[in-house]
Amino acid sequence: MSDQTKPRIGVYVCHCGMNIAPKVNVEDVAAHAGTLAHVVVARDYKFMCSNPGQDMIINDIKSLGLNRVVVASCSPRMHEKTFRNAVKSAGLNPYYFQMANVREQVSWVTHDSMDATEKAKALTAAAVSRVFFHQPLSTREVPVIKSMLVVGGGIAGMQSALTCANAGYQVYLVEREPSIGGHMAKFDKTFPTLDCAACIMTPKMVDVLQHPNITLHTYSEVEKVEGFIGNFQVTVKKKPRYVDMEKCTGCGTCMEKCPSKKISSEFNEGLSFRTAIFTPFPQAVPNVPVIDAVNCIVLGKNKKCGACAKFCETKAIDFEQKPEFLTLDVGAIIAATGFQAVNPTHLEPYGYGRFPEVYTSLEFERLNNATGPTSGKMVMKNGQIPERVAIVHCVGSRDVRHKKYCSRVCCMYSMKFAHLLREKTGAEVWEFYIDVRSPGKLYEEFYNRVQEEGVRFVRGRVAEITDMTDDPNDKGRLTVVAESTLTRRTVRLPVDMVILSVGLEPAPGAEDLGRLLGVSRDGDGWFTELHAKLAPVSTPMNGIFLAGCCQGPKDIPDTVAQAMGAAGEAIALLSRGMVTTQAEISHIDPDLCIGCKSCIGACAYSAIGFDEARRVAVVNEALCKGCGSCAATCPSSSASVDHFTDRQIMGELERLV
Amino acid sequence: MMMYPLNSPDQGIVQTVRSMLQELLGKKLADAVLVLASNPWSDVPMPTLFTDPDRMEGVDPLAPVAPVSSARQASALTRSPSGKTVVLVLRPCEIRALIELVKLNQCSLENAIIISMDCLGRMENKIFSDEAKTGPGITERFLSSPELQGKITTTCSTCNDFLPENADITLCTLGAEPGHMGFEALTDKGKALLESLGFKKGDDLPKRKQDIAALADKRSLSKKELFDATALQMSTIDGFQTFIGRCLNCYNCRTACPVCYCKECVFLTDVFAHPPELLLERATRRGAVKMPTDTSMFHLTRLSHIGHACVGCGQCSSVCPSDIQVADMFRTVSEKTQAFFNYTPGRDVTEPIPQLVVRNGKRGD
Amino acid sequence: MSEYKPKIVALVCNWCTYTAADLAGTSRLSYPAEIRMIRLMCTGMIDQKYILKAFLDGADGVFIGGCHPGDCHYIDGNIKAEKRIGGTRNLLSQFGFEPDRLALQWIGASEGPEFQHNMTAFVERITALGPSQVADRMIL
Amino acid sequence: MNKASKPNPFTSISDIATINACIQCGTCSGSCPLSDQMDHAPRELFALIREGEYDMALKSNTPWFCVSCYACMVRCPKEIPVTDLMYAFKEIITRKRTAPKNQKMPDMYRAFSRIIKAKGRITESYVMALYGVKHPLDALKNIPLAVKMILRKRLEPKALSVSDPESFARLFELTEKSEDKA
Amino acid sequence: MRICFYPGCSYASTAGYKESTEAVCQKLGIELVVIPDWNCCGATVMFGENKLRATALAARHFALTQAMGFEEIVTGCNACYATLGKAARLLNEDAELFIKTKDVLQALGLTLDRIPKIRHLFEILTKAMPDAPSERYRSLSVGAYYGCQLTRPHQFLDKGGYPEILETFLERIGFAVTDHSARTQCCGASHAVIYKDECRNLSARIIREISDKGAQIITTICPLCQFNLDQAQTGDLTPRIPVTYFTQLAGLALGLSATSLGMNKLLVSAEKVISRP
Repeated sequence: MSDQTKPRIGVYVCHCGMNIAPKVNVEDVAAHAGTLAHVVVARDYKFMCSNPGQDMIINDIKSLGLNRVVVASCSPRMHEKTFRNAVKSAGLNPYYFQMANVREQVSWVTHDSMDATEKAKALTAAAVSRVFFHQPLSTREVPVIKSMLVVGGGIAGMQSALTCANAGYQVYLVEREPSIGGHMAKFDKTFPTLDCAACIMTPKMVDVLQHPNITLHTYSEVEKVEGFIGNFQVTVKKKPRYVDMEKCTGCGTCMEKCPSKKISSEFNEGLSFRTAIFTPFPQAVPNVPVIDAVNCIVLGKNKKCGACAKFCETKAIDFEQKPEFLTLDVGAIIAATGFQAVNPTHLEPYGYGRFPEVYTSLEFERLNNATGPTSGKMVMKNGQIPERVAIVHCVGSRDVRHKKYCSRVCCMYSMKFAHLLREKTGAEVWEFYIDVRSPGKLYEEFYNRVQEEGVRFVRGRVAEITDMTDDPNDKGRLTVVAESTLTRRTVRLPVDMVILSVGLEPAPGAEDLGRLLGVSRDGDGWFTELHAKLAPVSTPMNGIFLAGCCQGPKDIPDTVAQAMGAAGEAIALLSRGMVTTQAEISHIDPDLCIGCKSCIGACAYSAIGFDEARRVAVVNEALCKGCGSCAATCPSSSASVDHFTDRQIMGELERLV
Repeated sequence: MMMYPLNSPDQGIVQTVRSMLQELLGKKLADAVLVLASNPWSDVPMPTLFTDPDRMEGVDPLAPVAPVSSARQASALTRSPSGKTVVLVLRPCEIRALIELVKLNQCSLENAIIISMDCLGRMENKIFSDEAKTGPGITERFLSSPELQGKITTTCSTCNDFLPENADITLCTLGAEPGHMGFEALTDKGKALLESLGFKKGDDLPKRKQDIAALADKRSLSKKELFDATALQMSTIDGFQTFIGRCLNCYNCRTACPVCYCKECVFLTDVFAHPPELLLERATRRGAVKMPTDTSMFHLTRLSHIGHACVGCGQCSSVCPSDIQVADMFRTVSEKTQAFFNYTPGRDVTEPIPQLVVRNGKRGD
Repeated sequence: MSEYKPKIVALVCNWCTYTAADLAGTSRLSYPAEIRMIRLMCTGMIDQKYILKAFLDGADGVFIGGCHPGDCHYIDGNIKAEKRIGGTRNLLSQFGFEPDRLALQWIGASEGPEFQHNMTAFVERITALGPSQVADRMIL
Repeated sequence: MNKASKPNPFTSISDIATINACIQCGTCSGSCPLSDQMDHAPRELFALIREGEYDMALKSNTPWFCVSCYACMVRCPKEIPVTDLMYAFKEIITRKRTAPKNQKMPDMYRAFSRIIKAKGRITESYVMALYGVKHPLDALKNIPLAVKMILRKRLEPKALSVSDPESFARLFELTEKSEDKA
Repeated sequence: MRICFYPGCSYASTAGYKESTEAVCQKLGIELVVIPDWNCCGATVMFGENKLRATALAARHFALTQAMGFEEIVTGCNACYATLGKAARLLNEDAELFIKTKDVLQALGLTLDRIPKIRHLFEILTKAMPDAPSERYRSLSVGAYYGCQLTRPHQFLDKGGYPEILETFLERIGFAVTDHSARTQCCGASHAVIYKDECRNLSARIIREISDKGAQIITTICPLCQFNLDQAQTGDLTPRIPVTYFTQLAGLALGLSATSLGMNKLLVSAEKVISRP
């Protein structure tokens, strides 16, 4: 520890152009730092992070034999890496370096420049007394497993899986439903180009199924995630399909023969029925049915039946199937769990659930879809074709009592519905909106086209939908009540059908997956990205990325773009092949440890083992994330986190007060 | 309640206990006995590990003295399974400390027989040796003379946990006629041992309940007075500084403390070995700094480490060269800490240590 | 003595509160300069010694900022901190340090304004409490 | 003097700032039973105040048509306390006497308030009579109904009253002096 | 059971609300302890004139109730329920207002320390009424009308727009119930009295909806709602459907006579409807 006893510290105070300098008297701070023990040189410079600034440090290290560097400038979250590399390039261990944040936490937030300068001095002095106790550390390179996991088989999951597979990496795609496709599989047309969802998505689904690098696990869920960036061990639970996937040819006979037919179809939003053995929709991928264990006469009610087994030529039905657990070793994880439409039942004024002719947008999508309950004919529950339809925007969205955010896609799909209705039924279509939001490419053009098709736009949020009518011959119709704010009158519009453009919320189960992956969620339940603008697809958990609506409501173009982005980040990680583990991890001094195991109890990652022979605790460096819980629990400080040791922190405290 | 009364032990209480322990070894009911015993070189009986009954003539567990907390010795003895059955004769506070050490994976009570006693308190070593000089049978004299019983330490005179928990056998003197005593079995193991030694079950000692209650009330009252006064003293920084004014950072109190279990105290490591310029800087900031430094830091940090585990044995006060009543401070503060965590040290070996209850109540192993 | 300016140490976690502090900086949300901050990887890393040392060195207040429960980057570091800091506050309150001098708040990474509000409120509360009893005493 | 710099008469209302959150969506007007009678629907009244049109707001009949049914308040997507604000506006308009002359409700309020001050309790017939002085036509229109009420012994000839109206009336003086915020 | 009752100004002149409430309570052994020397709660007027005065008018009863040793005030009128509730909420939330109100009441010789809970008579009877006392009215289909201020603005008792507690109560005590959408539509309240034409179709729309949906009788829980819906049918509006108080139906279910429930005071007689089954 020779250089430990003779530290030679260099202090550099940055002007950061006009950001620090006028408010903080940088010359004063540098001068004050110069008076501190072991400080050999103290300078101030306009832009420390610039090349000349970094060169100044490098030259001082070489010429003055500095073995400690302190830079008082911006937040270490911004430029710690930059300066560490500069120190390293001068041949000094990059951890003999400490920053003092005198911009975000001093000059930008303090009125009085006297106070700001005093605070800057104290922070710089504290950094100097901390760096005195710094020790040389080195990061370790750990090999990255060249495969990845994608959770969620909607368009986002499929796209990121395909992009990564095309880059030559092994991808495991885990989807909870019997088939991939997600919400997009439910749509007929998609805005703004009105091309049909099935036509553009089914080829992708088949690609995913047949891609040599993609292993598809449908009807499966993630149970547990362990390990760290580049080396995750994921436990997946494959729910029993009761159908042998190898033998099944997808002929569909079993579905015809199944006697219990009165089960509400989730895929068709409850507008039609399905059998106990079913595939969610005809183009399901994989085209292998599952048996719904609750409603199946054999499995659910354990009575005699077995019709499906009897008629299955390839004998693929297997009532004895049990859940299967398998462990996947992956280097990166992409969460693509998508969204769920808001259920408007609790939004009282809209009367959903009370009035049969009030539909949600997803229900209308199924009505309009050729594979839907009405094979695409626009027929209401009462069998009639609607003559006048009202489409209600912002149902549940932009409302502090429900979802305070704008769900971003409802205006566009509402206009798509209006177009489809006009085209298919010629019905009078009214859209009640607050603001039409059509920001995307060709979106405004689509809005104009729908206006030209005679859709009537009323600017006013619907206050109430009721079956109370004023004019007797409107009996049986619904009345939409809203203020038309542009004509300053209350509109009471009798209509035959109402479509509620419901907002989006996180998919059910997102909270559990978030806890498994260690990814936090914002107030509304969407996964929190690392940086809203600059890192939208990565998360604070290294090696875990986000794609699609699970990060926030977005339309298909943005979802696909983000899916490719997330795949790009994952590929970047995997292609590096190695990942540097952080240097700031814990270790336990065997001479001080008395084997009380307190640290083992405190470790959230079970990263500390116990050496029975020597009766001491030992840190598994691969699993340790450097959170310091063990260090804070250990009374003798034999457990301590490198770069955050007691001496360093208490050293910093010494001059802070 | 399984009481084995001895109405008129012919050889007196000390000899009765001594021969009982000798028979445990003699009859191979145990392989060794750790018990307080006098020896020719010390005027104060010391914890001694016996394997040969014939060498046990100095055994005197009821002597009103405890030069060191036997918990630490008992822990060393049971640090790892020795395959031997050891009898540990400990005071109630020493048992509580031992149980805390078990929780810290320092030892185990598997094949240990614990014998304890109605603890009437102990004298400081010096006072005991002076009294022992004045005549023979200090223990018998202590048991029967309230005046001698008044000479116990402040800690013991304010302790109301004088009856043992988690022991197999208790040597009962409270409530017995003068010169008489009884053995009480608290566990089936204790019962079997006493009966195999030929003791006969009987009814409770005549005035045991009243005597225990009386002593408990007396001690609780004095405890409350002491704790209130100490709490008041500690409630201001000046009070606290005055209290530890003469502390030398010798860390004796840490060494004597049975539950302060670190192999090497952090205050002895380089974390507190401050470089000269740091000390000079501290001095410049306030104009002056008492040396050695970090005295307050030491006591507060130690309190934060074992505040929940302090069993109130008073050894820290006994060993302080500056006569600081460290135990008063530690017992007063830890009473509130233990209330805060709703935790009682030594009550139950399965009750996890509060700071470590992190994940839904179970401590990771 | 000039108008009393409290000395306050803030121990904050890198992932949430320190990020919120930076966000308060970039949004120019000013708060009193008496706050002096130390960046730690997690509040679960805060040893009770650091808090005791800060107060004994003359700090009038110690503010600890961490992630909201459930958001901790290390799963439950903040929950461990909450229990430990509760114990420390109980200890310090017996030595004449008002409990309010040691604060623990959850401030998320995106809560710049909340950070500013918390800082200003804490400085006001400490100023109201007046200088710590340690003040400029020569503490042993 | 441009309009914006004129003093805002509504600042005394404690939660007036909530109208800044209004996105002009019209839910309140759509939910209001009598919005068709109002010169400015509640949504529009907030817009006027925000744009500094204080005189128009003070002269508006909107608050006087508020039946206090709270339908707007439970549905407002920004949780603006519309009904409470209407009460606050009425208090300011009454104090500044800027209610539109043709408005009947202020006169009804004044009659109602005077009867409470005089008797401590309300008797519909007395209120109708006092109000009728200003609006005889309305009073007359209610005569047939009054007759039916008398036939069914539902009109109290004698005015209801608290035991000691004089001391009760002091409540009005005590609350008069304090010009507290609405 | 003793309840501290606040009658309100319109209680006596209603179409039998007073008689039916007292008859039913007497039958159920509920003692109505009327607040002596109660005053008008200020209804929708006073909060539009002077906030402190409106609060003081209401708070005078809080002081009186406190003196009587009760923890709750029960009232049968939606306007009083809402106004007393608003005053109670303001006093709990605004410390400054509480002090000022306390001083005003002090000057009137009353002390105010605690704010009682405000309850509607309906809440009391839902607990006190026994199940289906008689099967006589099982086929009489009732349209329950809540008015605005029972479930708004605070949706403590039930949802604000489409509540169900009155229907549940009526079915439990032996009536058939009509599902309809006008449960909390506004009847025009006090405006209907002086703006007859403008508010005419408010009540008309409610009556038409309830009768179209097949109800034979309407029941309300507020004097002003009953008055408006009742008198709205004196003109040319058909169909005629009697508008009663829920306490009158409760009385019928308990076997009390129509006259003892003051049903003779209804403008649209309920005679035929309740005698038919």
